[in-house]
Amino acid sequence: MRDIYEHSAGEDLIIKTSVRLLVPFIQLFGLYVIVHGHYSPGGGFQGGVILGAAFILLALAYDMKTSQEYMTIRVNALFTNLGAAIFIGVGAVSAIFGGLFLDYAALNKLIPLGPIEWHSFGIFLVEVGVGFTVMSIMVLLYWNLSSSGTLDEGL
Amino acid sequence: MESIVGEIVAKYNYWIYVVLMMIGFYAMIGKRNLVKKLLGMNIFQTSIILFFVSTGVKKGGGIPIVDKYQGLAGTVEAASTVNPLPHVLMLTAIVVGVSVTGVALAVLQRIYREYGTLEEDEILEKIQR
Amino acid sequence: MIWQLDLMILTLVVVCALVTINIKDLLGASVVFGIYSFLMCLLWAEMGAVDVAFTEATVGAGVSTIFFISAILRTTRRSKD
Amino acid sequence: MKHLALIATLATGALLLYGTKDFPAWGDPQAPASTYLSPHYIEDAVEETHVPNIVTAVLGDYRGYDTMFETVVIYCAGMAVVSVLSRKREEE
Repeated sequence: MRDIYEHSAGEDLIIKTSVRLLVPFIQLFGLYVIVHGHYSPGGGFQGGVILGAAFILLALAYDMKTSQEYMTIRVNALFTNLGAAIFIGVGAVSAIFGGLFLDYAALNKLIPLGPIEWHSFGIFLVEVGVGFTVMSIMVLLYWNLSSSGTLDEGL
Repeated sequence: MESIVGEIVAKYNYWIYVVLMMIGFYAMIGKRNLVKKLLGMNIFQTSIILFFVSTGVKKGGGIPIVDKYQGLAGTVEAASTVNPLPHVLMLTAIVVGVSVTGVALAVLQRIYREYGTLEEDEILEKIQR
Repeated sequence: MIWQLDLMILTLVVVCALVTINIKDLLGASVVFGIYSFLMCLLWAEMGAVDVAFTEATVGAGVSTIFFISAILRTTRRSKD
Repeated sequence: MKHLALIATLATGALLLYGTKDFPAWGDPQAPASTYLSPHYIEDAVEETHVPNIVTAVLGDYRGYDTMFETVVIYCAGMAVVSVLSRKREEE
């Protein structure tokens, strides 16, 4: 298993170099898709999946250890919980400040920007939360499926 | 004759969605391999999503991203923009579908670790024994 | 919404679905399913659903195919039907 | 088994093909799906949220519960995969 793996993948200089050059641009594009979702097609799901695909590409071209150097399992779990907590936290805070659950206009009492601007900004916060959760869950699914649960040695 | 041609032009894509759904449904119950069943489930799901998205189409309608100043002035016409509501619902359905696929593939790997095969009849034989 | 393009892509979609469920090799079936997803993405972009098309291009044609291939390489490529 | 599956599939397909008789024509602007709620979204979403992309506005604001529980579903899928598949290296 081990030597087939070492000869079959990860040893090609062209693939390694091009992936190393490509990954920052893919991550930048993912962040652009999340942030620019108000004005163009895109949003939390799509940007999160693109951000996750950058790590999956790293794990395919190098090996799983390399991708876990850039995003450890602990950081992955942190991002998963952070995304869900951002989403539910925004809803809960807007409920605490006098509105309904997920009624962003109530956040105007916290920072006065104007209720309609808070609608726009609340959608942005929620999309960031969705993006974090989707990114880390996609990476986690790929790690588990490609190593069949051991998380230490991939395809 | 005229009405039959009009009926065909107006409905032909609904018939093709039904054909796609039949392909997926047959793969789900007729094929013995579990990965084939999963691919059939994905085809089924995509045909349903395709049907929902196609209910929002309007002839000559633009994409659901409007000009901001036109929208603030309130001069956007509903007839010139496609219906955005099915898009929202199906966006959710696609992302839920990929997580369902992930869980199903995890269960398949667990079945393979337990029985050493992915064919339904061989698994049933091993369970009988 | 151009009906010639629509009819052509719909025909290709049905052909890809038939090939997906009839091919014996599971890895080949997954790759044809990726093509199916991408054609579906074209169909949605042509119907004006740009967000759904973007999601399908990233999720269906990208990540879902990778999940299928990684799970198949971990188990078996063999299929009896 | 295969014949039974084929018969069931053909029966379902015939029923659905019969059902398409009552659908509105494809691309009809006066279809029931396009006249009830969506004109409100198209005409008023930008004024109420300042977001030009109507799909994002409906996804994040009008139907926030839908998106929230969808995130919870993805979270649960990740947890389910870990708990179904996880094992230590030495077990093989």
